[in-house]
Amino acid sequence: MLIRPYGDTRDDGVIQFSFTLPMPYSVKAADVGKQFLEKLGFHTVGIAECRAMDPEYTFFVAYARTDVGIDPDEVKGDYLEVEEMDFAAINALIKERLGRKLGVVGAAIESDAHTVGIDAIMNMKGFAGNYGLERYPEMDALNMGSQIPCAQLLRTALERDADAILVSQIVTQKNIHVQHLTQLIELLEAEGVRERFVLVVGGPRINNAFAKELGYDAGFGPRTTPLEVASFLAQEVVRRHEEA
Amino acid sequence: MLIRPYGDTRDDGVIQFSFTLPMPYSVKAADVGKQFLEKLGFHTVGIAECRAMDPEYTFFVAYARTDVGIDPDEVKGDYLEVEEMDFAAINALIKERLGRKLGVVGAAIESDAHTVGIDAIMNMKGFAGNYGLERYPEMDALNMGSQIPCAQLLRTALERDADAILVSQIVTQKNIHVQHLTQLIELLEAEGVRERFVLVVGGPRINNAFAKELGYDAGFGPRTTPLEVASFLAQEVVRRHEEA
Amino acid sequence: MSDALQLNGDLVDRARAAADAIADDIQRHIDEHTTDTTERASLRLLGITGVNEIDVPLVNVVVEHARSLLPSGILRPFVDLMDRTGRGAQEVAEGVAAGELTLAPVPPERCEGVEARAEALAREGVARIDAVRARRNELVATVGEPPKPYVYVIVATGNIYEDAAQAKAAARAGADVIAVIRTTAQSLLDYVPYGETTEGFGGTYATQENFRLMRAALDEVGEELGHYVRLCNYASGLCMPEIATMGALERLDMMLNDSMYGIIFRNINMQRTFVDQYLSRLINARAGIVINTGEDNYLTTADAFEAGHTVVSSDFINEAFALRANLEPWQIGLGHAFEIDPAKPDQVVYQIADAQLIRQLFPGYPLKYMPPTKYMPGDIFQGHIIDGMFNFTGILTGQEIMLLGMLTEALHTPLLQDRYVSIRNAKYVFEACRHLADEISYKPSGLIERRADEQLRRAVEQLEHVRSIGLFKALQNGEFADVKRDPDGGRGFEGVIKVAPDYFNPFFAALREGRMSGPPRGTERGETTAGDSAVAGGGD
Amino acid sequence: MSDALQLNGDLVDRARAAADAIADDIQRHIDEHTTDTTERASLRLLGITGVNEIDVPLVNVVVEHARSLLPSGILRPFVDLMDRTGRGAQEVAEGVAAGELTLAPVPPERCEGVEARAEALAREGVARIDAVRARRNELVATVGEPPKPYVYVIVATGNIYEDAAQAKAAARAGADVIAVIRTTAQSLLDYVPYGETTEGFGGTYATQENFRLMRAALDEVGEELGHYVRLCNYASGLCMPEIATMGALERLDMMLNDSMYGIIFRNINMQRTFVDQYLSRLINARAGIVINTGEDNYLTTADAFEAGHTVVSSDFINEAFALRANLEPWQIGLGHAFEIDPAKPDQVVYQIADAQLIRQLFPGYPLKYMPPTKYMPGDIFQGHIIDGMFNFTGILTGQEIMLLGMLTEALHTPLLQDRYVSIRNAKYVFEACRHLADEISYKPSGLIERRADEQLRRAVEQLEHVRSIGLFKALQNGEFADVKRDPDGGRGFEGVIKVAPDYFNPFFAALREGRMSGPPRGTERGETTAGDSAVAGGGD
Ligand code: B12
Ligand code: B12
Ligand SMILES: Cc1ncc(COP(=O)(O)O)c(C=O)c1O
Ligand SMILES: Cc1ncc(COP(=O)(O)O)c(C=O)c1O
Repeated sequence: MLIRPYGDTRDDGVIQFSFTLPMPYSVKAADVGKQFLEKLGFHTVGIAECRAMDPEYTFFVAYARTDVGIDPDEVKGDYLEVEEMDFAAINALIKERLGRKLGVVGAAIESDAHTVGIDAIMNMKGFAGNYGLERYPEMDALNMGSQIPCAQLLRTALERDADAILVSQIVTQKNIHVQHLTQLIELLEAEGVRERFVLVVGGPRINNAFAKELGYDAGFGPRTTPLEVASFLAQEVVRRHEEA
Repeated sequence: MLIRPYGDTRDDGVIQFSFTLPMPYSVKAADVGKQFLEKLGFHTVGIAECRAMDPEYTFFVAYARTDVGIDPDEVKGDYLEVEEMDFAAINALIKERLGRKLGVVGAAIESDAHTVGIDAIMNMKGFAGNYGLERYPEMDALNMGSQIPCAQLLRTALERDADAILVSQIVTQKNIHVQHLTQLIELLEAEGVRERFVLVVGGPRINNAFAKELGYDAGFGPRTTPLEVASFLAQEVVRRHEEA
Repeated sequence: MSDALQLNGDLVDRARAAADAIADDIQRHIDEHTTDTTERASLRLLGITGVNEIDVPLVNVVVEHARSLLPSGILRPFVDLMDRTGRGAQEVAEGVAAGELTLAPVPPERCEGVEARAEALAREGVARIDAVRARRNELVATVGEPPKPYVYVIVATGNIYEDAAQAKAAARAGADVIAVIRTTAQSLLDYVPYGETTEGFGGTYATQENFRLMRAALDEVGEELGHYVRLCNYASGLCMPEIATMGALERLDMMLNDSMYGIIFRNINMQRTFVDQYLSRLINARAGIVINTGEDNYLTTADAFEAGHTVVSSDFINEAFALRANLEPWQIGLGHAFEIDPAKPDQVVYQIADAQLIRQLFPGYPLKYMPPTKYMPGDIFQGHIIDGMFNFTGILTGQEIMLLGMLTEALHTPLLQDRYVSIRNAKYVFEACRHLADEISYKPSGLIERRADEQLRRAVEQLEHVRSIGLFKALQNGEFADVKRDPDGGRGFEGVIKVAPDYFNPFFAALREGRMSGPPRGTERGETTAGDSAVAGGGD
Repeated sequence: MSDALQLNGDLVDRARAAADAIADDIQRHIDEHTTDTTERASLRLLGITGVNEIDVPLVNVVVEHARSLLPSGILRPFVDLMDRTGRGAQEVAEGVAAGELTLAPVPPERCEGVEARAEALAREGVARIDAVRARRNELVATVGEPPKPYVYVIVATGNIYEDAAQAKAAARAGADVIAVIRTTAQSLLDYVPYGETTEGFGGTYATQENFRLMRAALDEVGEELGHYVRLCNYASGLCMPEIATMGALERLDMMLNDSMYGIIFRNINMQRTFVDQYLSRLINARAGIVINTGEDNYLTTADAFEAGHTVVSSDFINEAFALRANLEPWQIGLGHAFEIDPAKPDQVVYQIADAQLIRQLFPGYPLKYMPPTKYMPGDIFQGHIIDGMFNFTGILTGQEIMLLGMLTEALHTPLLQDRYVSIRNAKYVFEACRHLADEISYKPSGLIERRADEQLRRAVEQLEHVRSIGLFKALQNGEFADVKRDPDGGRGFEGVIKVAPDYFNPFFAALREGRMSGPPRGTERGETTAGDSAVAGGGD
């Protein structure tokens, strides 16, 4: 079933907008804003605010309606469906079915210096009240921190014979993260070791579908908890181990 | 020249959106929002917020880009170009060129009880530091107040042989103002007195083009000052007087 | 913080004395008059409902039919006709509407019996109200209470089903009180529309069926959330006591009920309004409903900085009328507002002074604090911040009923998401600043204390002046909200009737008799929604 | 409000004593070392600029070329070469770069003469800085000063021309300080890029030409607005003294300059950073530049509620280092931040305590107050309100440099309109609450005073502990920001050089000699933009 935005009345299609046009404010500025939104396909445009921000720019706040709808059932994607387990169950799974510690190496790579995200997943104290991977007795987790070159990350993962590599990418401006993430994949492939690792990426602008596209095994977005990641890693590593 | 919204970089086309979709939040909700904006013709969609507002509704905040531009020079409209005069000049104009007091009757019509707007224009104390029409010695201004039926307004205007009728319309929901404003025009026409009056409407959702479409002589929007209105009235009534 | 400002106790006493005298004076007028809607409300209290074939409510038909009998009250002849026909109230009303039955003066010999039966019926009517109140008490006790201040938002789609859906969403987002705004001109109708409605603009018709539908929706969501969700509607208008009756029967929890709002803002005749508000408030009092007064409105037409004291004096007047109508302090939600121009330097400092003054003048009263409206800009981001400072002032000064400002106030009645973001705004500010009031004190004789003192002084002056000229005259002079009204002008004047010496209406006594007292009590439940950590949102 | 909280003066004295001892200890290390960038900066102060054919700055080429001479300082051999060739500094550097000229140790007999000439050249170099400072004083005196607090916003497009356009728009909207954020990894470059740049991500390259372009843009808009608009950039990183030199010459007004930020957040070697910060601060001091320290960053990795005291102790340490580098209190913009989780009950109450404490501990210092960042949500409306409460806390506690929070903090570097709405937010809150601080006092021994006292106590404990183990060790333990660093690890360690007994660098003395004192003074101009009344916007 098609649905449309719900403002005041179901299906009214109301959307709120704000934007800046690089033009001086004038008596007709509001009409420019209105006709612009009409050109974009909206109707019943109400310009709520239209104000000179500066002699060269005009700021707009508007409400308008669309007749376009979307059917949520037709939106299909590569969503990660992890069966979330608890701390004890994860450790038990690794112990019983893998039979050794699960090795994890993580880092914020290349120019990215944001560690709070990867720390939240890996460090002892964890995040949102649940422990980080370092606390799992059945994991051997190393958080390398920030600005780690891809080559160094790989070297460490190989040295430690890790099962999984966790990468954090927070800065996404000018798609710098795509560049870094691709660089890592290419390195792994060039070295012929891509298949040796469960490769995971996370960050506020990451999702699973995007991660898959880039060649990663999974992607985690904002508000990820260590438990989700640990559940995924344990299940995936055990699965691969048993398949092999 | 075509211009596009200016977010971070000139011509990047960035627009901010917020809207509510009538669907439960789920892991794919962000994708539904993203694909919806793509269906509307936007690209580089970033879903900033996607949160259950309720089991049935999901709230979105997003940024996305458009490639559509608009040429402000091609936006033409029926803008009111009033040469703004000062208090003394307006009175002088009326005195010298009309030779009698300029009669004005104003009201918020029909179900509309909002008088602050019309009071700002007409009452002694005025608005934003400039006097209302009642203060002009060369005007004979009557503010009838709120909820005045069209018929009563017309009756009063005829009785006082007014030159201008000022109407305020603030409530616009379900286009109730269009209904009221049309009703007044039809009444004036039915009585054959449309041409006797300079007919003006004002309110926060009114502009000149819209007023003209409905058959009014001028329309005034938000932040109108009494001086603008007085300037227009004096010039327009004098013009008609001299043409007649 | 309840005595954070040093106020001059003498001035407070003088204000109350003057307000009392003003109200006593008007009360004499009230006691000497009845109105169409007072009589119609009395019939509704007997249980009469429904409309005729052209949608005129039966109570209007009956009162119209018996116009000549009204000076003595409709109830004596009506109950007499019930007696004579042996039919119930509803059947008699239908009979009258059908033209089958005719109301007639009651001969003296039947009076005593008829009056006794009418008194019994009045007690039954009041008992129905009591049962509803008892049900509220029970629900609050079992479902639980949300923490204060109450978060109050409006719905106004015109369609009661849409309103109900939106009200539920708002409650889930953290609203504690839902007010259904009436459609634009309803308050000027001299009857109450009937049945469920799905159209209206700027609001939804207030009908008994709509009340019932919304009540059911809120009970459902209250159960789900673990705290009682309150319902509010508007009594003020041409049918105050009738709507109050409907509210009492359908378990509304709050009603906008002002002794002067209709006069000033709806140009309803003042003689009419004072009479109407009296019965409507007696009913609200009985029903355990909290009233909200409308002083905030003054500051939309008059300047909030200059005329702030008129809010204070009007609050004293509304209090005096409310106490005369048997309302208990916990039921008297006096109104005030955050309407000083945000461009005024130190706006928030002055708003704190005003709000704190009113808080201290009316301890124990559930003050209703209205958000900025008149100066709200089209720039919703800026509006949202002004609302944030309103929320701050509210929590700092201990207001109990916070009407939330909407970032789109200048634009449209609230969208679903407008309420959501406003509630998030309020919940954050309330939690983040909850105990700030306990931590600070105001500098003696500082700007805040001086402003409060000046407001109080000016209010006393105004009240004593109004006492000397009488309230009718003051309204005529435009002393409230800069709006002038004629005692014989405005709508509904034709419905004001001087009562005859034998005027009879047992409800006035029945409503006062043996009433319950005190607010409903429940344990504080419902956690705050601010609890969900706001860590970096997003993800696409 | 400057002494609104009762603080324990003993604790304050103990904190300063410990910080002094900590800084003295490190100062010994500083005095015994030089670094590549210290030597390069000295060359820049002589007037050397430009790059070779592969874009390596000449100063880098020269220092690299003379690596073996560095323990005695580059200046003696360099000036000697100038003497010997009779060429100017720039020409000599070019000659060295071209491989034409070679630096060599100066034989003892020439030393005295060379040193005297080097001292004269150093005085000339410093005079150029003084001239720039005098120009600032003159401009501020003629153009005027904006009112406090300063509204500080960032630009970060990567393109200096785009940055300039946006900076002007921001200034017109009310910004008083414009900071140009450096491109993401610049602080890890061991050289300063050259020339104007139009590409960078997450920020724009800090180059001398970019500084100049932005300075010109801001002077232009300042003239237009009638108040001086300040320019800020970042010194911390691998080239602190060099960037400080560029800032001094291009009339920057503020620089982010922290004695430990590079160590903790950029993993720059600590031995290097302490040496670098010293010369960079001496230069900032001479240039009349206000430094901003980076304690706010601690609260992005450590929890603001738990670790708030580390900000306090670090502020004492930064103060001690700053005073040792000749900075005057009005130049020391100590950093702190509003980073307690907004979901924490009474968040604002605690933030007030923390901010007021720092205000009182450092009277006369232009505190730099950082907005919420880590907990900013994707919901921009909610984020805007959190920023509003930050603005409120800032004005209430008398902060002087307010970095404005952006409603899109969780999403992207600010859009043009993000700055605009944030500035409107701040201007409104500042004006609306401007004198609230004068009106209130804090309850003795209340939540606020107790929190402040506890923070101070914990800071003293930490400082005394750091004094006992030494700052190097404390950094190794991760005692600031939960980040651990190795004294011999991190970037730039290879550029730390133990000085020989004959180390010679006349700038250290020249920078201290006969300096001007005090801030620039101008009459407060520029009205507030909150002045435009916010009456109902809209119109379509
Ligand atoms: C803290 C912070 C910093 C700190 C970082 C300290 C540190 N050691 O981490 C400092 C001050 C150093 C910093 C610097 C910069 N920052 Co910064 N910073 C932030 C800030 C405020 C908070 C990030 C954060 O800690 N969030 C909290 C954590 C818990 O959330 P999270 O990272 O999303 O992580 C969660 C999930 O995403 C996921 N996750 C994340 N990683 C991983 C990895 C795996 C394997 C998995 C499974 C899950 C996962 O799980 C986590 C828990 O749920 C954000 C703004 C914001 N509010 O988001 C800006 C922000 C990220 N920074 C930004 C920028 C531009 C910079 C600079 C480049 C600015 C500059 N030019 O100087 C610098 C340079 C940094 C660099 N070289 O990378 C921009 C990025 C814009 C963009 N989209 O590209 C932001 C968005 C601010 C802004 N609006 O401009 N920053
Ligand atoms: C004050 C107010 C009231 C007061 C009015 C008191 C009074 N005597 O005026 C009271 C409390 C009574 C009221 C009631 C209602 N209100 Co009302 N009210 C407002 C409010 C807060 C401010 C309006 C105002 O005074 N603005 C200040 C003046 C100076 O601005 P202005 O009107 O735009 O006037 C300027 C220009 O437009 C122009 N102008 C205006 N008229 C004219 C005429 C001429 C001839 C000219 C030349 C120029 C001109 O010049 C003026 C000066 O620059 C607005 C929200 C807002 N912030 O705008 C809601 C608002 C207008 N109200 C609204 C509603 C829905 C109602 C009710 C219907 C609610 C209800 N169901 O009960 C009722 C019923 C009113 C009715 N029957 O009309 C909605 C309208 C939604 C819509 N777009 O349709 C608004 C937008 C609030 C909202 N967000 O829901 N309201
Ligand atoms: C006390 C009071 N009654 C009633 C109303 C609403 O009345 P109406 O339905 O006439 O708009 C208001 C609105 O502000 C009010 O304050
Ligand atoms: C003191 C200090 N210096 C420098 C920076 C920026 O450094 P970089 O350019 O390395 O991101 C910051 C950023 O927060 C800072 O606080």
